[in-house]
Amino acid sequence: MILFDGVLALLIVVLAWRCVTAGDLYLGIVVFIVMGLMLALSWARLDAPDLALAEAAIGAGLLGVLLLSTWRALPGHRRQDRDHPPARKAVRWLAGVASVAFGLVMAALLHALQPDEDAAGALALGRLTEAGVEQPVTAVLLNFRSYDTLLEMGVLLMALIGALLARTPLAPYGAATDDGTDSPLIPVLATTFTPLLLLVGAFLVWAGAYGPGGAFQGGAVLGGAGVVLVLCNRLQGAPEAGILLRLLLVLGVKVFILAGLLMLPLEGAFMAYPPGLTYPIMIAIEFCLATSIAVSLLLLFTGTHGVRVPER
Amino acid sequence: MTEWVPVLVVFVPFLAGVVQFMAGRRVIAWWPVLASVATVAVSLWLTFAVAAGGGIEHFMGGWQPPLGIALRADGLATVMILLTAVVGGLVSVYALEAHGTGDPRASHFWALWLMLWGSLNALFLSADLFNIYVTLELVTLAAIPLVLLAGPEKTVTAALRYLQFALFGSLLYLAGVALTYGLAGSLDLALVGPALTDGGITGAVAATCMVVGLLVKAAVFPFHVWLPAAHGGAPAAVSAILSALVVKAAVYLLLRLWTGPLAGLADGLVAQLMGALGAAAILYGSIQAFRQERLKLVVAYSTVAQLGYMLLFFPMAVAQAWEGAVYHGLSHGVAKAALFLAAGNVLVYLGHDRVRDLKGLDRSLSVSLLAFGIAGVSIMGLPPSGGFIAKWLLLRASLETGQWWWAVVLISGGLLAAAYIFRVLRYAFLQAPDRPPATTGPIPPPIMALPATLLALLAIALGFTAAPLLALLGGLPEGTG
Amino acid sequence: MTLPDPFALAAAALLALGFYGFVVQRHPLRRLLAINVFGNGVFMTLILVARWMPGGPDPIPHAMVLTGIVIAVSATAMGLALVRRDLRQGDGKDGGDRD
Amino acid sequence: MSISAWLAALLIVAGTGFFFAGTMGLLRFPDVFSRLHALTKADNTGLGLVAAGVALLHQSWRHAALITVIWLLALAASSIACHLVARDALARGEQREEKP
Amino acid sequence: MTGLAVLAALALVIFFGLGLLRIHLGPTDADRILSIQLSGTTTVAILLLLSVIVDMPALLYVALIFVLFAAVIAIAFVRNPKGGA
Repeated sequence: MILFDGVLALLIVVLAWRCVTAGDLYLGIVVFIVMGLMLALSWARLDAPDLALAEAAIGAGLLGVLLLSTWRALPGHRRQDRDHPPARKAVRWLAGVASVAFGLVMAALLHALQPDEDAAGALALGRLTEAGVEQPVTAVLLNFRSYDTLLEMGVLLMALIGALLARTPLAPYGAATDDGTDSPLIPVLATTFTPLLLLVGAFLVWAGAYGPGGAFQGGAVLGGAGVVLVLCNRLQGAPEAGILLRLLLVLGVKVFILAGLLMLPLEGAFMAYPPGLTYPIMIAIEFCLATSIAVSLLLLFTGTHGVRVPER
Repeated sequence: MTEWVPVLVVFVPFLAGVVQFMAGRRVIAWWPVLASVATVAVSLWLTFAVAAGGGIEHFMGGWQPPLGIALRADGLATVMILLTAVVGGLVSVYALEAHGTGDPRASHFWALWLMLWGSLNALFLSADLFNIYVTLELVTLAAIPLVLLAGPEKTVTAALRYLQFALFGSLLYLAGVALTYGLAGSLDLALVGPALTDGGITGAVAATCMVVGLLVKAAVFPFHVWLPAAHGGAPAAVSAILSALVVKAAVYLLLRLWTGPLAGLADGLVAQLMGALGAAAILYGSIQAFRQERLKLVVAYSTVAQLGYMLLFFPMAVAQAWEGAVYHGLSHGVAKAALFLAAGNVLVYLGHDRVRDLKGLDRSLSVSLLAFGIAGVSIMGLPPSGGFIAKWLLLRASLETGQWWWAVVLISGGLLAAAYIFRVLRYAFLQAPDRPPATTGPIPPPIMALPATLLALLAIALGFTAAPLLALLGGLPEGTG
Repeated sequence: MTLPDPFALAAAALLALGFYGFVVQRHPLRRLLAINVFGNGVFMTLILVARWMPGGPDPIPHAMVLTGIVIAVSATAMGLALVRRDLRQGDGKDGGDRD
Repeated sequence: MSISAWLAALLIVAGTGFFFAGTMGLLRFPDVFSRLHALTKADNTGLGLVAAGVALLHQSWRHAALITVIWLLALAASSIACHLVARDALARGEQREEKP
Repeated sequence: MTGLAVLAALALVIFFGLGLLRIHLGPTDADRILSIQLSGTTTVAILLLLSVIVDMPALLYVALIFVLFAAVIAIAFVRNPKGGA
C-alpha cells in the first residue's frame, strides 16, 4: 500500500508542478482538474471520505466546470500570457529557492509533528452522543462549531454578490448561440443526469447524519444538477431574480441565524439546541443549508441574478 | 441579558444585511436606517456593559472551548467595536445620500456593508483561531464587491489584485493554524499559547505563517501593493470603511495574537523586524502620498503609512506602546474616514480629484475642505488631537525603552504627513483661482458634508477623551514584553 | 528514522509550488490556480493532522477543511467572474455588459 | 479461497488489463479519433470488469446495485462525452491522420 | 485477496500517470479532454478497489459523484456560449 501511496503522492506533486508552470493556460486548467481527481483519491486513502466527496463534487466537479467555461468565455488573445508574462528570470530563481526552502521546512515539520493526545477532536468524538448525529464531521459542522458553518454561508452569499457585480454572465440571457450543444445526445443527458444528480444530492444531505455526506456535498451535487440544465440550455440566465429565488438563496443563513437567536432566551446560548430536539433541528437546518448552497453555486456558475426556463 | 450582547453585536447587522439582500430595493428608504441605528445601539450597549462590568464571554452553542467557539468581548475588542460603530454609523449617514434611492446598486451596497459590519464585529470578538480565518474571509469577500460598486470597468483590476493577495494571505494564515492545531490540539486563543511556546521550531513556523499571512492582509509594506488602487478606486463611503476599519482588522489580529498566544514566542529580533517593517511603511507610504496626483490616492497611501505606526508597538511592547498603538488605530480610523468622505465630496463636485486642479474650491466646498484640514491635524499628530495623544504615547514608550530610533521615525513620519496634507491644502486654499472651477456635479448636500466634519471633529475630540477610552482598553495583557 | 509519509511530502510540495506559482505567474487565472494549489496543500496538512491523532481521524480538522473548500471555491468563483471582466477590458468591444 | 473470490480476482485482473490497453491506445494512436475509439472501448470494458469483481467482493446486494448504477452511468457519461468531443473536433476541422 | 486489489490499484494509478503524458503532449484540446475522461474512469476504478481495500463502502458514493460530473465536464468543454473562440 505504501507503493500506491507513494505513486499517488508523486503524481499529485507532478500535477501541481505542471499546473503552476505549464506553458499553456488551458493545459494548466486541465491539469488542475486531474489533480482534483488525485486529491479526492488521496483523501479517501487518508480516512476522510467526507472530504473526498466534497472534493469530487466541488473541487474537481463544479470548480473544474467553472474554470473550463471561464476559459472558453475569455477572448482568444487573452487566454495566454502575452499581456501577463511570468516574472523575470531573477525573480523566478529567487522564488524557486525560497519555495524549495519553504517546502523542505514544511516537510520536516510535518514529518516530526506529533499531534496532541487529548485534542479537541477526541473530546468531540467522546461527546458525540450529545450532538444529535452519529457522524462526527456533521456533529462538528452543525453543532459543536456551527458558528463557523453559519459564517461560511455568509461568505458564499457575498462571493455571489461580488460575482454579480462583475457583470460577466457565463449563461447568456438571450437565445444561446451555441455550436457545441445541439447534439441529439444533449436532451438525453439533461433528462437522465439531472434527476439522478437531484436524487443523489438529496440522499447525501440526508445521509450526512449517519455517514459521509452532508449539506455541502449534497448541496454541491444539487447545484451540479442546475449546472447541467444550464449547459444543456434547459435553463438560462435572467437579469432579475424572483423573490422565491432570493428567498431560497438566503434560506440557509436566515434559518440558521433565527434558530440561533431563538435559542438565546430558551437555552441561554446562541445555537444551543434544546435536548431531544437536536436531531430534527439539525436535519431541518441541513436541508435549508443545502438548498441555499445549491442555488448559490448555480448562480455563481451562471453569473446572473436569476435563472429562467427559456421560451421555446 | 448582557451575556447575549456579543451575539447581538454580530448578528443584528449581519441579519439586517441578509434581509436587505433578499428584500432588494423595495426597503431601501427605511431598512438601512433602522439597521444602522440598531447596530450602533447594540454596540453602545456592549461598550457600556464592558465598561461597567468587565469582559463578557459567550460560548456559541453552549459548548465550551476547546470543543466549541467562544466570543470574548475584552477591552481591546470593545474599543474596536466602538470605533466601528462610530465610523460605521457616520459613514452610513453619508451613504444614505450617496447610496440612497438614486443609486441603482444601493441594495447591494447596503447588503454588503451591513454584513461587513457584522463580520467586523465577529472578527473582533472571535477567540478561536479557525473562526478568525472564517471572519477574515468574510471581511475580505464583503470588501472586494464593495470596491466593485464604483463600476466594475474602473476597479476590477484593483479588486482582482486585492482578492489574490487577500486569499493568499488568509491561506498562509490557515497553514499556521493547521500546524498550531497539530501542536496544541486546540484552536482557542487562550489555550494554544503554551503548546506554541514549547513547540520549538514548529511553533515558530506556525507563528510565522500566521503573522506573515496577517501582514499581507494588513497591507503592511512590502505587501501594500494591492491597497492604494483598491482604496483609491472605491466609492468614497467604501474607501472610508476599508481604510478606517477593514485593514485595521488585520492589524488588530496581529496585536491580539502577539499579546496572546504568541506572547511566549516574541523574540527581540523579530520584534525589531516588525518595527522596521512599520518604519519602512511610514516612510515609504508618506513619500508616495506626497507624490500622488490624485487626492484619493494621497489618502490611500497615507493609510499605508499610518498602519506602520501600529507596528511600532512590537519592538517596544510596554504599556504605553500598547495604549499608543491602539489609540493610533482609533484616531486614524476616525480621521481617515473623514479624509475619504471629504475627498469623495470633492470628486462628486468636480468629477475628478486631481490635486493640482483643486483651486478655488474653498468657496463652494468649504465644509468638506475644513473637515479635510481638521482631520489632517490628527493625521499629522499635532495637538490637540487623537493622533497627537497616540504619537505622544509611542514617543514616550520609545524613550522609556531606550529605543530612540523609533522616536526618529515617529517625528519624521509626522513631518512627512504634514508635507502631504499641506500640499493638498495649499492647492485648495492658497492658490487664487483665475476662474471658477469646472464642475460636473452638484455641491454635495449637508448630509454628505456633515459626517466628514463630525468625524474630523471626533478626531480632535479624541485628544481630550484618552482617559476613559484607555481605561476601557485596559492595560497590556499579561505575559507580554 | 522512520520513512516519511508520502502524503506529508506531497503536502509540503503543494505548499511550495503554490507559493512559487503565486509569486512567479502574472496571468490572473494562473494566479487563482496557484492559490488553489496552495490551498490544497493546507487542506492536506489538516487532513494529515487529523489522521495522526491517536484514536481515529479527528473530525475537527475535517470540518475545517470542508469549510475551507467551500470558502476557497466561492472566492475562486468570484475571482473567475472578476478575471472574465478584467480580461475583456480594453478590447473596445462588447464586454458582456448586458446587465 | 472461494469460487467467487477467484472469479473476482480474475475479473479485476482482466479489467486492469483493459485499462492498460486503453492507456496505451491513448498514448500510441495517431489522431484524436482513433484515440477516442481506443479509449471508449477499453475504459468501459475495463471499468465493467473491475466493477463486477469489486461487486463480488463486497458481498452485499445494496453495494452491488450501487456499483452497477455507477457502471451504467459511466457508460452513458463516456459515450456522451466522446460523442461531444468528436463532434467538436470535427467542427474545428481536426483531420484524421493518414498513415503513410 | 486484498493484496491483489492493492496490486490492481497500484497498476491503475501507474496507468493513470502514463495517461497524463497525453495531457502533456496534446496536441489538441480534444486530446486533453479525452485524457481527463480516461483519468476519470481510472479514478472511479481505483475508488471501487479502494472501497474494498480499506472496507469503506462510502467511497462508492465518491465514485458515483465522479461519474455524474464526468459528463458535465465534457459539456463544459464543448459548450461555446459566445459562438467561437
